[in-house]
Amino acid sequence: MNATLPQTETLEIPKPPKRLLTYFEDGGRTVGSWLLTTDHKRIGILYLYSIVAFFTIGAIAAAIMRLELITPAGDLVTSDTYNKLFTIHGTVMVWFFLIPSIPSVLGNFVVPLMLGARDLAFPRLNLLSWYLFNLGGLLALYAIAIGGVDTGWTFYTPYSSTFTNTHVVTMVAGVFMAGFSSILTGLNFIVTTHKMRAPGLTWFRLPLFLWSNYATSVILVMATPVLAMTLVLLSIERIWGVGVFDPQLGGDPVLFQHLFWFYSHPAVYIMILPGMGVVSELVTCFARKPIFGYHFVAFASMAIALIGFFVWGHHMFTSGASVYSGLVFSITSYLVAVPSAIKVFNWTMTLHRGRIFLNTPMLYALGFIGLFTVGGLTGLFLAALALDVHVTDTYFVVAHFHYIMVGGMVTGFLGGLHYWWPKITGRLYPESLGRLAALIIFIGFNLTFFPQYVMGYLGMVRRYHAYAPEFQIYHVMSSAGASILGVGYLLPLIYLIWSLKHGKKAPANPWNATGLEWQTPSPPPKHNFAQTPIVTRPPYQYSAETEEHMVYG
Amino acid sequence: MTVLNPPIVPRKIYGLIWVVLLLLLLLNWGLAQLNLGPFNLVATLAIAFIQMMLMLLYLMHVRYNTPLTWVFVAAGFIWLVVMINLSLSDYLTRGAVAGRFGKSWIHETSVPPPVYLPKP
Amino acid sequence: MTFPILPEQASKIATQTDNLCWGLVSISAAVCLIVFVPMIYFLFKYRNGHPADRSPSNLPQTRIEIAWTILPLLIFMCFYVWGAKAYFNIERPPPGAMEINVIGKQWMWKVQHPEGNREIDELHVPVGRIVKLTMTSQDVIHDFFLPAFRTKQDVVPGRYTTEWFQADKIGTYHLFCSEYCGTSHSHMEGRVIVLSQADYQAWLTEGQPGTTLAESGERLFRELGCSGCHLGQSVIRAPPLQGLFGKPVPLNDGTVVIADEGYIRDSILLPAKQITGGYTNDMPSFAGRVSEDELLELIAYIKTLGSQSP
Amino acid sequence: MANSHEAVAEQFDDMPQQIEASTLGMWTFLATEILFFGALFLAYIVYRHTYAQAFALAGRHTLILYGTINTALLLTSSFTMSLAIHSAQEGKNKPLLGFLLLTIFLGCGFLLVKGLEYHEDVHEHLFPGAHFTRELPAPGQIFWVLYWVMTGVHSIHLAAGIGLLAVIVWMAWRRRFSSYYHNPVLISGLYWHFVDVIWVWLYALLYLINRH
Ligand code: HEA
Ligand code: HEA
Ligand code: HEC
Ligand code: CUA
Ligand SMILES: [Cu+2]
Repeated sequence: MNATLPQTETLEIPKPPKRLLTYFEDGGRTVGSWLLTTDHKRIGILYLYSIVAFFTIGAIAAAIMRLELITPAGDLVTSDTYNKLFTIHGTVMVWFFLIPSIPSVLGNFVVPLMLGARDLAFPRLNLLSWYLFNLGGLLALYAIAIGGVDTGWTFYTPYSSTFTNTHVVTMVAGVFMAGFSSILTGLNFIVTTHKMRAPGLTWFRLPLFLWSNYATSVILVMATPVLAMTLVLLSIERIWGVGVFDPQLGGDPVLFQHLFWFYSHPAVYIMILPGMGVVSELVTCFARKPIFGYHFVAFASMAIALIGFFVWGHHMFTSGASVYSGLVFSITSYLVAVPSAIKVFNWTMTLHRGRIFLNTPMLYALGFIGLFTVGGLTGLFLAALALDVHVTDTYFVVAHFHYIMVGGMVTGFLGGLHYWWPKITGRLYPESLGRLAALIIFIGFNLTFFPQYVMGYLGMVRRYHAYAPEFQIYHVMSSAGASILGVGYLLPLIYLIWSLKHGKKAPANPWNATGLEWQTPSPPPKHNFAQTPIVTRPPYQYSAETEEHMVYG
Repeated sequence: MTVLNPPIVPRKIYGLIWVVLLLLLLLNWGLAQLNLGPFNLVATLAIAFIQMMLMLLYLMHVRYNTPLTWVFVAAGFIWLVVMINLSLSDYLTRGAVAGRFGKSWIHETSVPPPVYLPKP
Repeated sequence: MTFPILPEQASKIATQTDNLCWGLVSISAAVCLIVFVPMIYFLFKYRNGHPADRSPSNLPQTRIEIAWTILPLLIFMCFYVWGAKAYFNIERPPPGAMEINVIGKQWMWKVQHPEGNREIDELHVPVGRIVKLTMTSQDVIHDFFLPAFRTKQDVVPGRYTTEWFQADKIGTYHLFCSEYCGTSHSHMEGRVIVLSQADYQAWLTEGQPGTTLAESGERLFRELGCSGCHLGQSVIRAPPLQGLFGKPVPLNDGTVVIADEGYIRDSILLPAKQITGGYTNDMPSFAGRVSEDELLELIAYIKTLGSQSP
Repeated sequence: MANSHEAVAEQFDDMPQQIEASTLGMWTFLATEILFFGALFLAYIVYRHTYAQAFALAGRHTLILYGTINTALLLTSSFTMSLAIHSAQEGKNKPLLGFLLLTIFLGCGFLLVKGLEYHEDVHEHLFPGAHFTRELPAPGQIFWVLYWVMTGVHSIHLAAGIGLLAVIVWMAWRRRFSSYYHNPVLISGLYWHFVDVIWVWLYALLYLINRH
């Protein structure tokens, strides 16, 4: 981290003409200088700390749940505790880990760099966004600490509004805050992408990560306010006992579901589009080839973001909503799958005639493609109306979304984190450990979640603390897988921290990649570039034909 | 027109818009007192819409603005329309099912939730 | 530990759903082959250090893109239609169903048979008969899930939803509550016991309480004072209820609705909502005065009112 | 020129970029606001569809006089806000200050009238809950829940607008604006007008429909 340490690396890197202070040094190293920073890179790091903390909490909840589910009887924890555990797990993982994971950590760090900008358009808003996020997180933790919430992450009324006596309002306030933070982050990205591109960086020269980040921001900005208002209505109903959803008072509980999913379905695309963007970067870089079908991949991101708003009713096929609206939402669900298909095919075709380096980030990218495809394909099962009737609210759904969110997005996040780690920290991570961890995660993941498809189809209902004995074998497999997966997640945590001190110093462009973020030293100076770069070429000008030198492999 | 010097809308136009807005308000209020059947609803919403458009186009300068602004303004409304329409695809067909097919056994009943508050 | 692979198929709908599932499994497997096999092949062939032809290929890019946009779309539409057709079979019971009422509450299922038999967390039905459930909830949303019949439906407070199945095989099957409903959600389970026709008759007569559902409803009809208005010579003009059920009713505001369970329910709890054409809003609300069980009894009674005078 | 150049924040290259960015930021924010209120509009539409009669009855209890006065106040405040913008564009600081203060004044007037109206609503047992009036059929209460939430959230927005304008007044007082640089005035104007647009709809939905 400290550039004044004796230089021990063996690699030869061209020295920048004049050494600029890195963003670690410029502005000071005090805690205050971090907590009051408006530097997007530092804020990205702050987010990294926050989401690692929240992931740990969510993961501990998952670990206890998996332990409990080893036996059919509910013996490890009480039913109420179990219900609180999956609520904590779902809420924390979705709003406090996965939604901010790639956009707020990696996006914050690399978006201005990729654009050739000095910072985001509204740096102070960016910092405010981080504070709101943490405030929301603290409220959520407070709700957990004073007894938890047992509604599930979906907060369905009338259970959440009238029947439960847990701390729904506190939790909901926390989610509301985090939502506010999301809106501000999305707004910042949208404006930055429109107005802060370096000279020559036209829309169709944008790296695909920026396209997907832009599409994500559109969702953040247009969907989150609806959730915010829905949560306000829920809280009012809970506090004053009068409301618009409670059947006892004349309301329709299904309306809550419409409003909730109007946000939460698009939100699942918040939880995949950034991962897709990262994978587009990784695949091109480690196949040393321009992406196959750049325009199609770029438009696919926008299409997913837009059509993603038309499909929310597929969570409500058996909710008592109209049969005819089921028809509408089923067909739109199939439509939204088309752009995902386009992406998968284009990534695969990019490998054709490439020069493939199987570095850690690439392993994660390949894992992403595989697991996302499986998760996405099972989404098609769920979108088929008749089949959804059978598998909705079973572990089939649980497996579906973990395949996409954990197998896809978390894998994508890890891939991106490894890829940009040298840029972020100025250090290289240990490559062979990296590859090992990627492999362990892949194996552990499949063992954890594939059995859930089968037991879901057999009729294993989700959110069940105790279950019928015939499902046990699958639960045992799943729990075994989770422990492997847990180890897989611990590894990067350890060696990445280790690399901060002991990792080799990273050159400016360890992967010989083409993005603007690699044209500045690692770690970058405070204002990113010594001079504003001028872009003259489309992205991904790799050539597979020439032998190349990369730090590893 | 440049960003630094957006068009200066003459005060006369602002004044005119203000007068029109107040007249529309008066009209809207007046119409609400009359019984025009279903036309009441149409009139009220139409007047509100016109008022909104006047404010958007002139007071908020959308009329003088770049296509990008138009897109952003339109987006909010388009999304709102999507949300309302697709939700109504549920609410409007819940009752229609029974009516159209003349069968009560189809899943949906025309039943919105009842109210349990005792009447006086 | 047992190692079940597929859930039991106990109805035609189950077969239908499984077929759809297998259809999707096959296409998914095909897609995985199409994507993963080339991918792995490329990974080997073009890995760094391995000699291969890496000159930029001149594939017809746009045509390829269009092909792999249109093709999946077509496949998707096939599954959409397949799923939707099957869905309508699941949602529409064929005519001639025997009707049973289900009331969900935290955390049990209460079942009312028309014959008056009541059970908790168990549902006895005869094999081969179409069974239609009319369901409501006393508190939160529940869901009546019958994996062996591949059907489920949310049970929503404040309204009736329906679900039907036709058991092919005698046996005992799982019943799960599959909408999260609080502490003992996972214990809100039960059994569906499919009996032969004869056994079912025996079971019915054995547990017969002496009054059928409609008879209980008739008693309530008198006790609550409904009969005062709706029978013959009352002061208040109220519509006669004979032959009402299932018929279209013209309302005051000009619309016509079908008098189904939901309509009658609303008429009792929320009389001001739909006022029968030609009448005034004189019926008091019985909200808070009748329980969900009693409502279903009243409805059962009103259903039995043919054209003859009660 | 040199003086206003200092106002360019370090992440921007020049003033046009900064102005475009902040204007676009405000429009994006307003788009989210539409959906924020949109959830309420959806609930309103759904329940008016379901409980047409009850909603018509309940709607007749809103106090149309207050509502109409308030609409007039807000429309006028939009006018004065526009005049403030005009003055800012022409670089006339005094009228700018005057119109801003007038706008704030009208906004406060709105809140005052709204307060009186709320007071009377409560007095007439139109606040949802245990003491809700018995004159209305039960779903009428949903109308009134929506009334309170819609107007309440709107009032909060208006109060925020007043705070925003107060900051602008302060900046104008410190002579921070010129005919060259006055973007904050324009942007807060956008917000102010938007809040008025929302009110125009609330007025139509809550006070006017089925009034006769
Ligand atoms: C990141 C998150 C994410 C993503 C991206 C998706 C993507 C999709 N989801 Fe998923 N979903 C969730 C997260 C996600 N989902 C969550 C969290 C839930 C449950 C919430 C809860 O209840 O708690 C859920 C639930 C859910 C349901 C409701 C289930 C139920 O409760 O009954 C449905 C139903 O239609 C569905 C469908 C889909 C579809 C069609 C896609 C599509 O977008 C997938 C598209 C991708 C592909 C299809 C794969 C690649 C395609 C090819 C390789 C093409 C070739 C294919 C052919 C030619 C066949 N999802
Ligand atoms: C968004 C992100 C996200 C992520 C990253 C995860 C990660 C994981 N989830 Fe999560 N999950 C959700 C989102 C997510 N989940 C949501 C939204 C729900 C629905 C909630 C609801 O119903 O309301 C859900 C529900 C859910 C259920 C269903 C509960 C139920 O319905 O009863 C299960 C059960 O297995 C589960 C398991 C896991 C596991 C094993 C992981 C693993 O990836 C976690 C890996 C980490 C560890 C395993 C911990 C660290 C390891 C150790 C400390 C070593 C020791 C471990 C063991 C001995 C097991 N999740
Ligand atoms: C005070 C008199 C009165 C009592 C008591 C009364 N009703 Fe009614 N009922 C009416 C009137 C008047 C109407 C027609 C107006 C309307 O639809 O609300 C009506 C309508 C109905 C309808 C709709 C009939 C149609 O043709 O559409 C049903 C069903 C019904 N009542 C059932 C009941 C039941 C069950 C009870 C007892 C729990 C009951 N009523 C008690 C006066 C009464
Ligand atoms: Cu009842 Cu779950
Ligand atoms: Cu979805």
